Amino acid sequence: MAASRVVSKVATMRDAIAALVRDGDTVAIEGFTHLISFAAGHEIIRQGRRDLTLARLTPDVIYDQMVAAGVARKIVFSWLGNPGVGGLGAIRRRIEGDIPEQPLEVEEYSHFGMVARYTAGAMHLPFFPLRSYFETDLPVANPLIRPIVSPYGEETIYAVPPLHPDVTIVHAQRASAAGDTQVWGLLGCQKEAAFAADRVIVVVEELVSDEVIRADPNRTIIPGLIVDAVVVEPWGAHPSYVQGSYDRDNRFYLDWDPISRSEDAVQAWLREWVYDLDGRAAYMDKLGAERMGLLRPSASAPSGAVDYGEYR
Amino acid sequence: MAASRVVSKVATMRDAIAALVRDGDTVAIEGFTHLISFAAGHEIIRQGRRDLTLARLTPDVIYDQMVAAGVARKIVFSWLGNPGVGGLGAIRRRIEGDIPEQPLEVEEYSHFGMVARYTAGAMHLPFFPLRSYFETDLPVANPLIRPIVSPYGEETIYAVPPLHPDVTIVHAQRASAAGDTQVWGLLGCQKEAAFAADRVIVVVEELVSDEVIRADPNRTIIPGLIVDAVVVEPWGAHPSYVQGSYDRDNRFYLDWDPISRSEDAVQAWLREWVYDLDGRAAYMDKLGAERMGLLRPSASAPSGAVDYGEYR
Amino acid sequence: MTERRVAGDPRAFSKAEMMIVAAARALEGQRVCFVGVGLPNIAVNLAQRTVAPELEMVYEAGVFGARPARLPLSIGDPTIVTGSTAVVSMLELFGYYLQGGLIDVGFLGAAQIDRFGNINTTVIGDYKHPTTRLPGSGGACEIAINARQVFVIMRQSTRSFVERIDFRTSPGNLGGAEQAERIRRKGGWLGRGPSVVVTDLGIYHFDESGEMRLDSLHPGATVEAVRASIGWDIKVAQALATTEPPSHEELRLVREELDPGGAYTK
Amino acid sequence: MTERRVAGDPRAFSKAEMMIVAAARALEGQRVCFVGVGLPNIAVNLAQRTVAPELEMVYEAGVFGARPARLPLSIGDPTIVTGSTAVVSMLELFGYYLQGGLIDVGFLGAAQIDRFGNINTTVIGDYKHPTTRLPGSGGACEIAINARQVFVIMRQSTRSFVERIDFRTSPGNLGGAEQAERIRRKGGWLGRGPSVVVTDLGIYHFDESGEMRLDSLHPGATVEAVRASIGWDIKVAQALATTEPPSHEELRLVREELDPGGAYTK
Repeated sequence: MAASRVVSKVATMRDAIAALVRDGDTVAIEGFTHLISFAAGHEIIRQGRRDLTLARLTPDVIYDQMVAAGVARKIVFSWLGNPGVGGLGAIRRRIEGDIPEQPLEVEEYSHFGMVARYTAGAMHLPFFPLRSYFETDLPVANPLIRPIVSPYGEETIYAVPPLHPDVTIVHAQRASAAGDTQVWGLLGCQKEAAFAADRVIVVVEELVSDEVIRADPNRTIIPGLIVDAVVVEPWGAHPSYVQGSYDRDNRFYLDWDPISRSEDAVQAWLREWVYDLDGRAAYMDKLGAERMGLLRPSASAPSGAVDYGEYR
Repeated sequence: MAASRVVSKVATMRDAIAALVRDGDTVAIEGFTHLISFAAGHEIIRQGRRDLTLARLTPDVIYDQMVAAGVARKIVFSWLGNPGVGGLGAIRRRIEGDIPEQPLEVEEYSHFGMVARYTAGAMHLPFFPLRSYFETDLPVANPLIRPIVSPYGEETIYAVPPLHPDVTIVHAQRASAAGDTQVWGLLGCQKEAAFAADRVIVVVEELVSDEVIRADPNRTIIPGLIVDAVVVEPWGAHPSYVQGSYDRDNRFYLDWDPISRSEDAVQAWLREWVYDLDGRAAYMDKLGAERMGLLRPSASAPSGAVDYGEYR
Repeated sequence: MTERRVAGDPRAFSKAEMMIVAAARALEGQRVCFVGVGLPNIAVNLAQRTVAPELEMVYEAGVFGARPARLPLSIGDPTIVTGSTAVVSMLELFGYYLQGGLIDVGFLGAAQIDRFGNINTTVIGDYKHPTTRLPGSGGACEIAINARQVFVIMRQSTRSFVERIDFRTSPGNLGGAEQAERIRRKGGWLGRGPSVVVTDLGIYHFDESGEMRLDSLHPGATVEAVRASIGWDIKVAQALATTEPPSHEELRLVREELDPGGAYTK
Repeated sequence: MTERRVAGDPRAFSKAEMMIVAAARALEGQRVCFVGVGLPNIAVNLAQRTVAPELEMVYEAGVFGARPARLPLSIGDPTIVTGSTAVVSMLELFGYYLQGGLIDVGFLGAAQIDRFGNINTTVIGDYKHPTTRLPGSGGACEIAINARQVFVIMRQSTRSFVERIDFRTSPGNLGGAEQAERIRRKGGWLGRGPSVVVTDLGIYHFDESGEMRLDSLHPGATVEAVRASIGWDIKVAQALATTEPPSHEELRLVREELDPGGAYTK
């Protein structure tokens, strides 16, 4: 058969963000604990984007940093915290009105509500139905959570509207130059967030050949068809983690707690770790080989291989 | 940590069908071309079940055989044919009224409609919304396909009701004794059909240890939690196929076409290949080693392994 | 070798071969094609080997980017899986890929079609008491609504090209372009409906009124033969073309690689 | 070694340790537990190592049947993935596992709880102008509705055990058992609501009216201390029990395996 001529989508982080993230966009940097693209968030800060709506189930430290840097006017979320540690000070200060010149709008769901919103977006549905929100104050706080009557038997449940990010950014273990992307470990809702988006940036630990992807098509979560740029950025998820490559840097999350409590400390951190560096490689240099060494898995845990069989 | 004491769910096909499939049940033997449990269908015929409602996207040759054997009073489906070959004579004769003593009720959707029905069942939703059926005669033919108005912006789309099989039967490459089941290749809607069901039978090519499953948790499609019986039945999907193990027996499907056109020929086939045999092993003996040899993949196509990493 | 196909034909190809080749050529320049069961399957596989090497084949069974090493008899064959880009659940295939708007061309077969490209694959006769029970929708209903455009391949006869289809399984241009446009816009459909119909006699497109028009006759076919096998007064293009006959390479691919048994081309 | 926890206490365990141990014990006999963020995480991990070795731990991040080799700090830690039974998308986790009715116990923490077990984790003060912005629902809202029963673990104080919660994030027994039963039945909820609350002072269940009742006091705690840290007139069981103190093995697991840094037990 004829060989397909694949156009490479490989780009630098700087070029990908410059071309694909625009002021006023709704941006989703997704990944539930696993595979959060801190590298992309930092580049958005460096390029000084403004008025973004930041969507994510768990805003996490990356959105605390982005909000502190002034890139956002609104967050859309379901759980606002530093998981296992505490709060996100920069975001809380703006919500609680402590920094009146930087107000931050909030639009709030539950986890399943956010997942359902991305799913409705991916499926081009005008809503997604779910059995959450009964007898809670959430539909009062957010009037976009609405009741819907089943056409079978009068039952009333709830609906959420689709979420269509202008840009979804995901980190992954590997992708081909065409953007076909494979992930193992926690999948979160990256697939749904990517299919729901107008533009998609995939950041990977490793660029692999088309043959590696096609050897195990069941592992592909995002096809190159919907990908606009592939950025190769090893360690781009730190202090989040990549299953099989490096551990979550829990010390970083714990250290963020006191920093986050002080606006000055946050701004100093941003200067030192974002503005004064020109990219992820410099960040990793600064983090240092010793810290990186501590984050390596204690041993390998291979999946084993399966056989798809040739059928000619 | 304490070792978990797993109760084995391994059973013979005869015992599994005897215990879990009852007269009047709604039964879904799912699998889209791939992994269709012909062995379970034949055992249901042998045990003389009656008044079943048979659900499947593509009734395929297995439901033609089961309907001919008189086990069913109704089929629920979206595409009725012998894929790539022609029609299903036994089913057609009963729908077209040629065998008035064995009427067959039909309830008809589209593929996405059937998938959406299983999904609503799996998610315990009273309906699932979709953008099918506009301006077609399907909602007239089947009044269970109903319009639904979006709570956002007045848009009207369609809904289908949940499908909750009493029993879902799926074939898979491998499972543990606890019923944790892994599949590669086409996934169809087996996961949704299993989660939607009250009881689940998994039929596998190979029983594997818990360690094999846990080495690659992203490949698990059905957890043992929802599985009632694990039947180890190599070649149990023939003439359907198992990715990496054996090919689809296209000759069988082609040969079925003339058989299916004659009620006598179908009944003779059932005697020879179902009633007169006591199970799948006898069926494979009769099929013969030469035919089986022709169905082996021409070469292996290994997936490659990935690393999950140990995190202690 | 070609003799066994159309004995005595000097051009040495069958009507079925011409139909498949013409259908494959219609995919030139297309990117993502949803492959229907039957004739579309061989046409799309031929296109990937000729005019559209970058064509991404999507199979409703759950495959994106298939590279079949042989022509799959069924559209759930193992050869569409091995070496493909992605294998996904049918929920994702129909939900994220098709309904999500990623399919450029849905390629369908049909049992009956009308002048506006509305399709029946459900029953001949009354639904409750059919003369002939056909397979039904499968994925056709949602492909017709959600694929950006729809191509159709089918043999033509007065039984298949009819004034009035017995059951509307898959919507085409409904009662005409104006009505169809209004309903598609109001309903938020992503699809623009049927654009090409390829038969064993010729190639049809849809004119401004949404009605089928004969634009090209296959070699050997005549307007009279076309009219004799269509149940309405078919529109014929003023500049009626003649379809380029199959090339040696197209015929070789069909006969040697894709359908050596002649299942599709008999 | 125990000295660093509660200096001078002859029984040598902290209130936090007692709370975690009592919460873990409540899982005896349970099969499938949805593990919430924070204190539930350590309690459920302890239960799997003691009273409930067959407990299937479900993490909202998309893991069924986790076997963490270390206590995960976050509920999306890589150690919950390696060696687990199944890793699935969050759509499947929340849709098929939780909303589908497969969760026996949803184990939650809370910032505020009322006498009927209704929970607030969203804001203190007015929603639009909060005094304190809390994390919000996460998965708690749907866990409270869809898990067959709900266990709660939290420290008690007059700020957390309140007459009136500021925001209802997760429904408990609403305004009482009768109303809650009616609404659950009418709405087709699978969950029967809250059944156990474990604090640093004692263990509570819900009586026939759906109201919280103190059933067991932890060693060293008094009814007076309980009353002083609850914002309503708490019901106390006639046969008030005393919680069995942590065993040596329970303490060893908490201190050496699960929380050597004392993050949960300070």
